[in-house]
Amino acid sequence: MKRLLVPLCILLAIVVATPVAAQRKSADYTEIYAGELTTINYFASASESEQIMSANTVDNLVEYDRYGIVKPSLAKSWTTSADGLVWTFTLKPGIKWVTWEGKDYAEVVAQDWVDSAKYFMTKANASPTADIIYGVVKNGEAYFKGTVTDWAQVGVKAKDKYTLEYTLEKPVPYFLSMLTYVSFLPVNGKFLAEQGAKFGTTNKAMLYNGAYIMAEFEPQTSRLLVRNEKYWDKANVPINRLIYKYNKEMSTLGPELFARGELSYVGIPSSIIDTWMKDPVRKDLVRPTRTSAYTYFYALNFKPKFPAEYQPENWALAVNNLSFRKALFNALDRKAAMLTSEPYSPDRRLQTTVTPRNFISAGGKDYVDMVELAAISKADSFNKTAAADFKAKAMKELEGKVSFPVKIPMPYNASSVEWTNRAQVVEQQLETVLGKDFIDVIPLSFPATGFLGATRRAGNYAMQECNWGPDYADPETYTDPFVTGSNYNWPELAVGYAEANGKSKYENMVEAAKAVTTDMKKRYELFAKAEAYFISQAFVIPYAKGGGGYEGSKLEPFTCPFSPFGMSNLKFKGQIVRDKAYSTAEYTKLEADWNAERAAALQKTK
Amino acid sequence: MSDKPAELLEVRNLRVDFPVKGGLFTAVKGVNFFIRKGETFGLVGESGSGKTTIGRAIVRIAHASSGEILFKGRRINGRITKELDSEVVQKIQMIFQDPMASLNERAKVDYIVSEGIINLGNYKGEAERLALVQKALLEVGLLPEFASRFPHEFSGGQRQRIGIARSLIMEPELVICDEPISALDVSIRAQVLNLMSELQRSKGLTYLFIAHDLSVVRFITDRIAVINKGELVELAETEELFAHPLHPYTRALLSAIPVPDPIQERKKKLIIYDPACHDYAKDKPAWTEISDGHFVLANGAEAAEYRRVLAR
Amino acid sequence: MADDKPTAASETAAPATTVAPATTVAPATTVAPATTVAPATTVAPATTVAPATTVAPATTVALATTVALATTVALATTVALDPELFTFAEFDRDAGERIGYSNYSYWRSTLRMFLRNKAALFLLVLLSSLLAFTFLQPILPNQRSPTMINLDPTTGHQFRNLMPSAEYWFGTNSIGQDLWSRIWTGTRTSLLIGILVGVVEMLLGIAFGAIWGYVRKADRVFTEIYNILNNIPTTIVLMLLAYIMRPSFQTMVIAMCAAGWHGVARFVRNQIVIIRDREYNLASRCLGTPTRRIIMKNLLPYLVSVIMLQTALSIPGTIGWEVFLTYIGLGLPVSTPSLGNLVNEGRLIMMAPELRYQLIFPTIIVSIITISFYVLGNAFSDASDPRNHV
Amino acid sequence: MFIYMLKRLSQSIVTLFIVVTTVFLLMRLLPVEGYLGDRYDKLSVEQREAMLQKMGLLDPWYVQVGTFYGKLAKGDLGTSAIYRKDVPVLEVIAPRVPYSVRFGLVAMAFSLVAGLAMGVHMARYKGRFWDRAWTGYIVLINAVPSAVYLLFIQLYGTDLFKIPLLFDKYKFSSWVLPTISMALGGIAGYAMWMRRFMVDELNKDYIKLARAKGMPSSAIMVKHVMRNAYVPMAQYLPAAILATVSGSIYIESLYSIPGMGGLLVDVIQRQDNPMVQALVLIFSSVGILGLFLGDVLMAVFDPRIKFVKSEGAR
Repeated sequence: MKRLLVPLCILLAIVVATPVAAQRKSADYTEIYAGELTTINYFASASESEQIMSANTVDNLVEYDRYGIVKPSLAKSWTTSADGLVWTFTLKPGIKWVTWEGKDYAEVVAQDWVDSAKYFMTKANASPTADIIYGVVKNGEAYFKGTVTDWAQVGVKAKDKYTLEYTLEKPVPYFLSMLTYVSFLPVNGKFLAEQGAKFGTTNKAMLYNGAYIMAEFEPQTSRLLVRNEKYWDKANVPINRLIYKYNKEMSTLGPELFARGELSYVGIPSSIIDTWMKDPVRKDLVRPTRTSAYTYFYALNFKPKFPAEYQPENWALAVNNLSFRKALFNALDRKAAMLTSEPYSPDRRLQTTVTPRNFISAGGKDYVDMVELAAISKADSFNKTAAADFKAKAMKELEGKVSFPVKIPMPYNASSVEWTNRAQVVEQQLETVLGKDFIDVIPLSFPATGFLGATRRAGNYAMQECNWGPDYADPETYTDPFVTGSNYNWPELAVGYAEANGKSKYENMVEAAKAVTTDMKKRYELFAKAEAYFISQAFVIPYAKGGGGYEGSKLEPFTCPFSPFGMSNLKFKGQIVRDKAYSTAEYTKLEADWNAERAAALQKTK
Repeated sequence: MSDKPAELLEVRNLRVDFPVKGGLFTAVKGVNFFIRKGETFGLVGESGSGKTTIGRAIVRIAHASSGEILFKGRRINGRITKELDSEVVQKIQMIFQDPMASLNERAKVDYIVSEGIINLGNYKGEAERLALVQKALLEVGLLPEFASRFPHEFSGGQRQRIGIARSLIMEPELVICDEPISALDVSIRAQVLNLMSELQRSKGLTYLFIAHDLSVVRFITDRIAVINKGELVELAETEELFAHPLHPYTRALLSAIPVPDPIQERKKKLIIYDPACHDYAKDKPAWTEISDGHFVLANGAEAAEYRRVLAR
Repeated sequence: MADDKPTAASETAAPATTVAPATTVAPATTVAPATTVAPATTVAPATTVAPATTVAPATTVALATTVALATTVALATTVALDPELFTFAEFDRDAGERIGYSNYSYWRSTLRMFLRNKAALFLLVLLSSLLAFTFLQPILPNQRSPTMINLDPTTGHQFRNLMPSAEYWFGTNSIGQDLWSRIWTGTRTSLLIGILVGVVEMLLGIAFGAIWGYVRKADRVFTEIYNILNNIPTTIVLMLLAYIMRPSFQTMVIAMCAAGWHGVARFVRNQIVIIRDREYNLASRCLGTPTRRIIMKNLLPYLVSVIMLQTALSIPGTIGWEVFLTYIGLGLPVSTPSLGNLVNEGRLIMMAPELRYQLIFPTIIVSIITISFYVLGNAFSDASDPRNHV
Repeated sequence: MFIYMLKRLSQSIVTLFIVVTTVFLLMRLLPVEGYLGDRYDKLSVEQREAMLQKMGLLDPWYVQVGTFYGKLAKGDLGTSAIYRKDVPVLEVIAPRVPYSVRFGLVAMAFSLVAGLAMGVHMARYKGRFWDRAWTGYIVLINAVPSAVYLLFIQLYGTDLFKIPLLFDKYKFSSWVLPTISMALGGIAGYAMWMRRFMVDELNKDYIKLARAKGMPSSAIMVKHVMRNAYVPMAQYLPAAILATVSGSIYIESLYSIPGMGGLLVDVIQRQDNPMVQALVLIFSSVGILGLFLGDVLMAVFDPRIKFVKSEGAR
């Protein structure tokens, strides 16, 4: 009897632990892709398309749920020291590293994070994401630069087999969110040493502890991910196989393949969306794509370095006049510009703030609804009369100093059709509102090769569409492009904003916000104040968020782990593939449900 | 020898090599002869024997690898002065084998004929040039107004005459005639030959007449050299050569001449030249003068034998 | 009489009447063509050709025909039977030479041969009107700017993807620009690129190819340089140039010339090698003609036809290249309409049947241009070969 | 002959050396940020330095060239830097070659047979219906941008024959359309060339003589005309065959064929130096080898060449 009891108990425990819905049924997932992975080695990957493999094959200490709330993954629990500097994680025991054939290799232990951290922080390994980890861990940067050579002094330690301790350089309130990024993935040190330079170059040169195992990897042909049968959270992985087929003409052939039923997912280029929307059958195959937390804005350059023929001094004088900036700010019709990439519902990508909505919240309030930022985020700044007023004001104030029309060189990347179109639209739109007697927008085409180096980074523009993506869950991440040391638009050089300490008013506001590390609400409000001030002074013209567009998809939306950054939303965990595509109507309803549920879930955490 | 005219051209140990894939091909292997002023010197051999190459070496379109070519006693191959160069360009002219190929189809006769004097620039004004062209054309029996036409409007014979006019206008002393009639219709060969000998008489020209056929040269040449595989095998005055061919190769060539009598022709015994008849294993052959002005390529034994034959 | 140099073919026939009697006795030894036409008196019954004395025989310049005509005229213009006609003619060699008289002009014959080719003529007219129209179009009334974005007055937003209509003859593109004017502007751009590139490549190609082909000592060096240039991937050169100079019309022209001239040079060189050892060149060398003049006078005139053909082909070739460059992302910026980026833009929406008008119009223009240049090039190449003039 | 071949071979190697070195240096003229990718703005100065160091881009150029040739001498072409990070270059390239070669060879054989047949057919019916019909085909193929008609063939072809849109190496049916697509241009080219050659040749006197002798025209074609066609063919064939390794950029992209088409363009755009170097090395060797083999074959096949040489007509 006793002998029976133990297994019975275990069985019972499993049944209880598994959600009642048990495993939902799902078809296999098939997708075609145009750009081959350059690597599946997470020490070397820098782009989302590469990290999508790591996200699904290797788990982190923590992960996000479908509402964007942090929950344990490989860590069972964690504690923080009172000063916020020491984070101690207790690991789940019995998690296994498996090989590409699904065979056990070793157990996942605390040392795996130490080995990984050491690899990242070794300069010779030239990892493009090393800064994320060495920037926060104690002595990390010093070790990377070689000023500290003793690894023992770096703040990553395995206290015992299942206890991992991070010591930080200074308090980082958003440290947990960083842990979902590739830079904090574990690695089996022995395996890494064995593989050497070959680590992550093929599916066989990798170990897996995540939801999927990469069973096949034939570059520029196909790759196949199968469910990891030893995965700790297997019950939440309904899709059995992820099948990727390579096709370089994806944008042309993909929609056709999807319509023929050969794919589970495809992006629908904006150029043919009209056709699909008009087709009675295909209309129901299309749904909007989720937006991302990338932010797009038109930067006004305070350090113009463009050729003399475009009169950089003239621009410098004009851009330092608030009325001139405001005239541009109020004259830009975001919607007209957005029609070049999102012809059907341009509004859902538009934004009037730099930080997008749904990025972060505190006390149940979204960041963009806090303090002064709320007014900005709710109203469209496009206003012809205001623009005309500011134009008149600017012309009066600048009379005799600036020669009108002010030449505004606006570079764009010629290899992007949408961007090229947008440049033409924006030129015409601004010139129509403000008049050619005031401004002369000059779109300049540059090749994709060295585009940013030739334009923005060199200061070779007056006004340019720029973008920025967040690195961690804190509004601070969106201030990075605008503070001293960055190479976006050098707002610190704007005349008349310096305060007593020599720094600009905006930078002092940001510093003040950064100093608050415990009261998140207070911290976010201070950042919101700073951002509102920055926008109200028209240093940049916020434009849109990333993502969006349309897709054909049989993947159930809003069920994957959600977070506006890191790798969580690249995971297939929790999703199902059904046998028909989701229509826009279904999507819209699910989106509304999700927003409501999320609000409730966020409320609950506070 | 003293009563004979002076030597106009002398060729000494001329050797011409061509680069071919995998090395050098020697087209002319050490050839010696001279041409007297005013005579017609025949150079006869099969195709591929190097006769054309000798002609081209003299006008310097083929590069002499070694040896000397002397014109009026001055060396004209290798590096020479500019003055000598332009003198040689003027004094030595060439008439080509194929009248269809030797005229520039895209130029008018006027240009073709006056090309040489344009290069030399030895005339005053356009009028004089035209006059010279017209004179040259008249001399070869062509109408002066032909100057404004293109070569493809002419027949083979006319074209060859244009070619001759092109040489004549330079007032040359030596003309290399590279099989000038072999590409012509039989009916007009005589016409061209007559024209050439007429011109020789009136202008005191010297000809080096290259041919592959002994029968033609018999009637126009004063002396004949026979060439085989880049080497001269025999050289003699025309009648002497026909009367006493010594070298087996010459005899073979002579035997190949058709006789205009069918019965004779049928009886005629063809001699086939076989290089194996020479025994050059020990005694190398040399260019030997067997009798006055009659040279043969022979080794000691052969030379003795030839002398005996001649004496008989 | 013979001293005259009549200029038109019509006039040549007239003096021929006096010389005519000689034709019948043309000695067999003289002009070969004349001998063959000697019995051409049989052609004479075609007496209706008589008016040809006044009308230029537009279609023929050939030697033989002129001879035939001369004969014809001789017989036709004789009204009464003159017993003198039935006496034996004297053999007169000069006269025999003289009947071979023609007034041949190379370029006029070329033109005439060319005009005889009806298909080529049609395409020439088509192409010229196309060319003329691309330049005329902007100054016609009611034309829109090719880059202006047309807005819907009711919504204030772009007229996207409008089908061809009375208002927008070729429809609009995805941002509401008028395709009619874009296509003509694009045709102008592309033709200009094509012609510029074709001509520059040809000039460079001829200059280098001629030296390469004719000057033996240069052959080694040039071949080596060619092998090197030919093996450096064009993409690298184009990318570097685009990076240094930004994508633009000039960049495109320079890049294409940089990528293509050595091919033309090799082509010219091969042609020259074929003809450089012909006897007439040896003759020129014997006469001491300097190399430069041999190339100019002896070699290049022979290449006129192939060079023209090659240039004609390189123009549509350049447009094809432009399409390809746009495909790999090195083309002109979309703000400069060209056939290349119109086709490429159209290609992206090929999957949408009702938007295919955006692809079909530029494709048709590209095809017309290609076919025209191809046929014209061939026709001209045939016409410019004097062997075809007879 | 042997010495000649050796000489030519050594000359080819010098050419190859110059080409590879030039390409090596040209690639380094491209902006360095291209090597660092999208993350550039987020990288610290040290990281940029470390990454460039790893790619060996921080040394002076002559050191880089030296390192490259030093490794090459040991048979090491290096590892891909961007395209497939850290994977040995040859491992990236090798699996692709067979696809391109297989498609290329089959397409070439097909276009040769079909093109020559078409050319002969045209020459035979010169000026008549078939001549015009095929000319129409040739003109169309040359006139319509291939980017356009290839896609149409794929879309409607797969629909018509009910075969998969993309290439699947296990299904024979999926080999057919890409092969035909690849051959279309070649057919037009060979047909045009063959027609012109035949027409020229048919106008020659010896053919007229053969006809006058009463030789059947099929025999004339086979014995005289065709035989003369071999010689120039022999010269171009090796280069054409070897060129198949480079693959077809459009068609391979459209059908997802994992061949070499576009690989070079790809790696140039992504500034993957070791890959560019290796590919240039391969393609140039192949190109130069093609020329070399062409010359050798020409010398072997063409009796006239030897004849001309011994005549000394140069």
